[in-house]
Amino acid sequence: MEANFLGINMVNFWTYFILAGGIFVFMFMMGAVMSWSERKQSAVLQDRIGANRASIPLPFGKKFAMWGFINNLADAIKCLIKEDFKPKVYDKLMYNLAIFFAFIPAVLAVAVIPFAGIVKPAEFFNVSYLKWIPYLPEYFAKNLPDYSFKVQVADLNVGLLFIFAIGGISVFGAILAGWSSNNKFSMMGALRAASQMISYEVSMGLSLLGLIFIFQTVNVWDIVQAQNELAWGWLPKWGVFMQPLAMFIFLAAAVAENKRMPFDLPEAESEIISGYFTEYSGFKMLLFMFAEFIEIVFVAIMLTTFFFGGYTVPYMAADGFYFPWGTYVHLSHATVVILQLISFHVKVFFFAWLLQQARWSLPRFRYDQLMQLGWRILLPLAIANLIITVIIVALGGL
Amino acid sequence: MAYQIPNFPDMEYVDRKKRGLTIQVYYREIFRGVWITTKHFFRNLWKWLTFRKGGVVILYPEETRADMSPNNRGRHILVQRSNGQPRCVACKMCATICPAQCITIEAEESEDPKIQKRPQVFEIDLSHCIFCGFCVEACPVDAIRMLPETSELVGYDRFRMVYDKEKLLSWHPTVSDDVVHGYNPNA
Amino acid sequence: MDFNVLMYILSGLVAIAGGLILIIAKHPIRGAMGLLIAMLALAAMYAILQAHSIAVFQIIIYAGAIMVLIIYFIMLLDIKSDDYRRPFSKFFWLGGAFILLLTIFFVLKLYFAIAGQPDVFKAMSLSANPASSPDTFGGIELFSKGLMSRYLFAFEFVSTLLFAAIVAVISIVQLDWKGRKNE
Amino acid sequence: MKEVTLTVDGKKITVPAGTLLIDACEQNGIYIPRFCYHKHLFPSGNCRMCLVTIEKNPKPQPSCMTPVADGMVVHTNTPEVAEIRKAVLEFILINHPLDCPICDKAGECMLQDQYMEFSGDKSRFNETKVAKEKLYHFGEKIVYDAERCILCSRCVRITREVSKTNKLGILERGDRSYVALAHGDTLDDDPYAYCVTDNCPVGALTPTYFRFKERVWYLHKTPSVCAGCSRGCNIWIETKDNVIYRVRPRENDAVNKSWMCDFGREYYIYPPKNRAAGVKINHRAVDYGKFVSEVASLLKEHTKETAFVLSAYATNEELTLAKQLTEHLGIKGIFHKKDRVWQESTGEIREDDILIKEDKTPNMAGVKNAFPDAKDINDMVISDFKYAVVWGPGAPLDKVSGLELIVISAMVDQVWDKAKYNLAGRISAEKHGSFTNFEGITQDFRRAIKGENNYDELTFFVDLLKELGVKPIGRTVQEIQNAK
Repeated sequence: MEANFLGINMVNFWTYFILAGGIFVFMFMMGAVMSWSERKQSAVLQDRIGANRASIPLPFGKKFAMWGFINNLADAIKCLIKEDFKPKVYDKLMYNLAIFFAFIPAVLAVAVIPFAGIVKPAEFFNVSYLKWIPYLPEYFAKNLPDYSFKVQVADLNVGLLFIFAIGGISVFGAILAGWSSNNKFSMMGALRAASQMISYEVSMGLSLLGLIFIFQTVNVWDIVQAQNELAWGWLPKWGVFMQPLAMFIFLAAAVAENKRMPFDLPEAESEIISGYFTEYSGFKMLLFMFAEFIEIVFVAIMLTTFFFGGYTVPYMAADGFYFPWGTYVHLSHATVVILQLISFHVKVFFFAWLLQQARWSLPRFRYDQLMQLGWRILLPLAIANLIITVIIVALGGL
Repeated sequence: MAYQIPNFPDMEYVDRKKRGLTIQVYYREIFRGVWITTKHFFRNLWKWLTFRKGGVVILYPEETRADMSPNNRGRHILVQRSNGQPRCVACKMCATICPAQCITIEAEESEDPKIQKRPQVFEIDLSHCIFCGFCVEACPVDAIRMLPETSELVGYDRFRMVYDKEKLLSWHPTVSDDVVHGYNPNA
Repeated sequence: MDFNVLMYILSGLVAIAGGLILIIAKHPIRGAMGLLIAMLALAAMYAILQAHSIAVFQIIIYAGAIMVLIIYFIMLLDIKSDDYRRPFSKFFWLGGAFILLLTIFFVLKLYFAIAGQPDVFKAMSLSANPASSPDTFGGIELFSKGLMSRYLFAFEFVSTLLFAAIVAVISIVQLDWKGRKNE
Repeated sequence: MKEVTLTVDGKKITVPAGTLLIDACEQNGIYIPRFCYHKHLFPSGNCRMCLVTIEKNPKPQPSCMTPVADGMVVHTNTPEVAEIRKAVLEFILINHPLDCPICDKAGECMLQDQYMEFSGDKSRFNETKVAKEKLYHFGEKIVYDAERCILCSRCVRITREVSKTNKLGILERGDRSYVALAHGDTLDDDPYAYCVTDNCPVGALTPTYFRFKERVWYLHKTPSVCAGCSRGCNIWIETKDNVIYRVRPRENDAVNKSWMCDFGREYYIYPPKNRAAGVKINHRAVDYGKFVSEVASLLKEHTKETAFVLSAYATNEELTLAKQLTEHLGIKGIFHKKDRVWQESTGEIREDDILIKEDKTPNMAGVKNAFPDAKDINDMVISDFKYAVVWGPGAPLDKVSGLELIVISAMVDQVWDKAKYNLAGRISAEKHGSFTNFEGITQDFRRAIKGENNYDELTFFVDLLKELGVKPIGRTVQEIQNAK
């Protein structure tokens, strides 16, 4: 079954093709969920009702509104069919290019994130509750008995640096959009976005350096694996326990990096309308908004992956639970994978919820406060954290 | 440092020059704020899950507020004479005072030489109206009033919001024909 | 023909296209975007050659940091595309001829390099060359070790050079300021 | 002239002997309220609003009836005078109906203004007001409301002194008095009838053309000069949203005092139906730039064969540019014409000894100043010319019909239809400029409304000169006036 086409292993190709497609769809769905929760969660926490008007009419006078979820559908349709306003004088190429620079990095960086552990398809379908699936169990048992893959699109040796690289490119989206729109407000938003993203990327990188020192790797897969180990026999080596300060620095820096409340100065609507995408309308504006929602999910994913053990469940190894007090509970391979997936998603949903909660609770920073926080508080704290970590690691602790 | 303000336990005075690290890194206040909103979130979420209404707001326009003030300034009406003609003498005082400039009046000669002037066109663009009530106060003959209710003002079409003379006259509180000397609220 | 080789050649073509855009584009910001394309294509070439760390640093440092600064400043300067439109220099033909000669030289060199080895594309492919995996060649570990031991002096020396360049630029600019003040 | 010195409110003022006290005070910055007194009418002294105390006089004196005397000591702001004014206003307001909301005068009413300034008291009058005729038509032009009338007799004096028709008079006595015409008479044949509405201190007399049309505080006033005849009366054009609602005389002692004729007002208020529109060649709309370049090349080629017929509606600034153009091209055949001639059928008056002049064009004097060599169009020898630039309406058809015509005009007439090149111009309410009246007085006027035509004659001449490669004297009225 080792079919080759242009030197590509076809089994691997199809595995990662489906995986990448699945993760892409997942990010899109999460974007949609975020745009829904942006409305509905804000309403619920502010004692309001929220979106509930858009609906699909059903017979007998019923309406299918899905707690406002249909609003997203209506939004998408509206944005698709409405007139595409453009500035009178603008740089057409850059104006259109900016959308891709804003949107693609948001979905690209997820490539190095593991969503679950190693999956052996032959073993996976060989459990009692998945026997009902036709054809697949026999197929994998017969053709690929030893095949296994990681639920991760790209297991890069430099995975963490890859995330930073992609984050660095995403600045261009904001800059080009603001510059090409030929609008003072857009320009202001672009300048703010650029300086803010450059500033906070430093703190964000430094906050993660401590983790790299402790886990001795920049491979995301290895970082997640290392977090499943136990310190002193009972505490999972989650980033948040190893580097509690770094977690807070990273949280603030990542939110600022993604231009979200309370650091959404680049699109502060009370000051500069919509910032760098003021001049975009219709579907182009929708893509900017969507990129932003996807970025929330990505911040949640990064938090989960680097500080909260990623997909791992505490005390769970590949064949079951090993509790610190000695109990061992055997689990089948399929159960382990499904538990890992659930673990990952629960964590991601929780942090996405938390970020939305913060977004609707906190007032926007002033621009000088933002810069002060970035350069004078977060950066020294991150450096101090790094130095302490280096000393501890050098002394052989942990 | 933060100081408690007497009698206001929830409020704190922050001296900017003496801010401590806890205040400067904002995290304490952030968690406090998020904690408050989270309390609200879960309380309302529980209400939703138990099929009660979570929000305190009303579902406009299906619901109207029970506690709406009887003095609420809602949609406009034109007061009529006993013969069904508007009391309005087209003096344009309301159009002059209107801050939103939403009143359009065109005058014409009345058949009655005692009245002399009457509106030929009287339109209020309620999509522009800010419901300040200046027009009611400016009117020298009490020809325009505002009803408390507003729910009829909902529409899918902005042209529906332009109320013309017939629409404004569709309410029928006829009052005495004494134009000049004000009005009797009991009439 | 290997897929990797295909992608490698494609990346190379994109890099050349980016470089051409940089030279030809009338508006500086388009030129900068051409440079960015060239940088990204170069990173892709490094990645295909299994030099993952260099690829990532290429993006972080050049595409992510330096290009952002360049575009930031072009944006602030508010240059119209007409500002830099100048007729071709009289040395255009001379330069063109030189570039043409250079191109022919490299193409010929490439041809002779490949002509002797029928398996050159195969040698470049990942499947046929298990020796060049991230753990043994382009990974962060080997990269860091090399940077911190064997190439440390060169690395630090380059940073000194850059520092000297910065000082030179600032002194030039300050001279200019002084001159302007006197005007 | 002999001068006298008197003291008003402790201030020494010197005025010519024979001046009325009210004028003497006003010239020196002390305003005395009045209703019946009008600067250009003979004083009647019936409203008593202008009473002032003069020392050594036992009673307050009406300042509009008192000539100044040497050594006179006058007080106009004592508590006594204030009390007098309050009492007079209260007396006038006893029977005034206070229907200001429906009164067209509200906003510019002397009674309103002076009540707000000098009284402000509440009414103490509890009895029923005297009811009089509310709607009394003085013909088709004027409506009279007897209730509002304060019987100042200004209107009566205007018909007596200005139009000299003696049509109005005050009938009955006491609170029954009212202004009336002779039985069966109307004010329609009085050419100065609207003047009574301008000068009525209250809203008793209102013109039908403006009645209930718009409240006066919405109107935007533009100073202009009447283009109805060569008198050049100074007027205010009052507009709202680009529509002329009202025209009123602007005070100018040298030209029209406070008056103007009704024909002049109607000239502005009822917009002409035969307005020209568009830029056309061979009756087809063309681009303005193309029109200019074609006309320029035509004039350049056929300089000798071209007749240049001037318009007496043209402003002096346009004529300056036209002169520059003809001098540059060397056009010799320059003619002037009367754009509008008196026609008996319209009911318009040919000429009177008050304001109306026989020459119905506003700027014939300006044309003659600018082009002293121009001949009358009736003296034109047709065989000399093949082309003609006809500017303005009213050119005699028999003189120009055989020629190839370039017509620049705001009005459509028979010549317009015969032309090969047409450019629609603007009327005087739509442009800035100046007219010179028959006495040689040059008066500026401002644009009151935006015309429908995008190009006026001034820009056309500027563009034509530019097309011919000449720098025009000026591109705007201001520049041309400064250049002179």
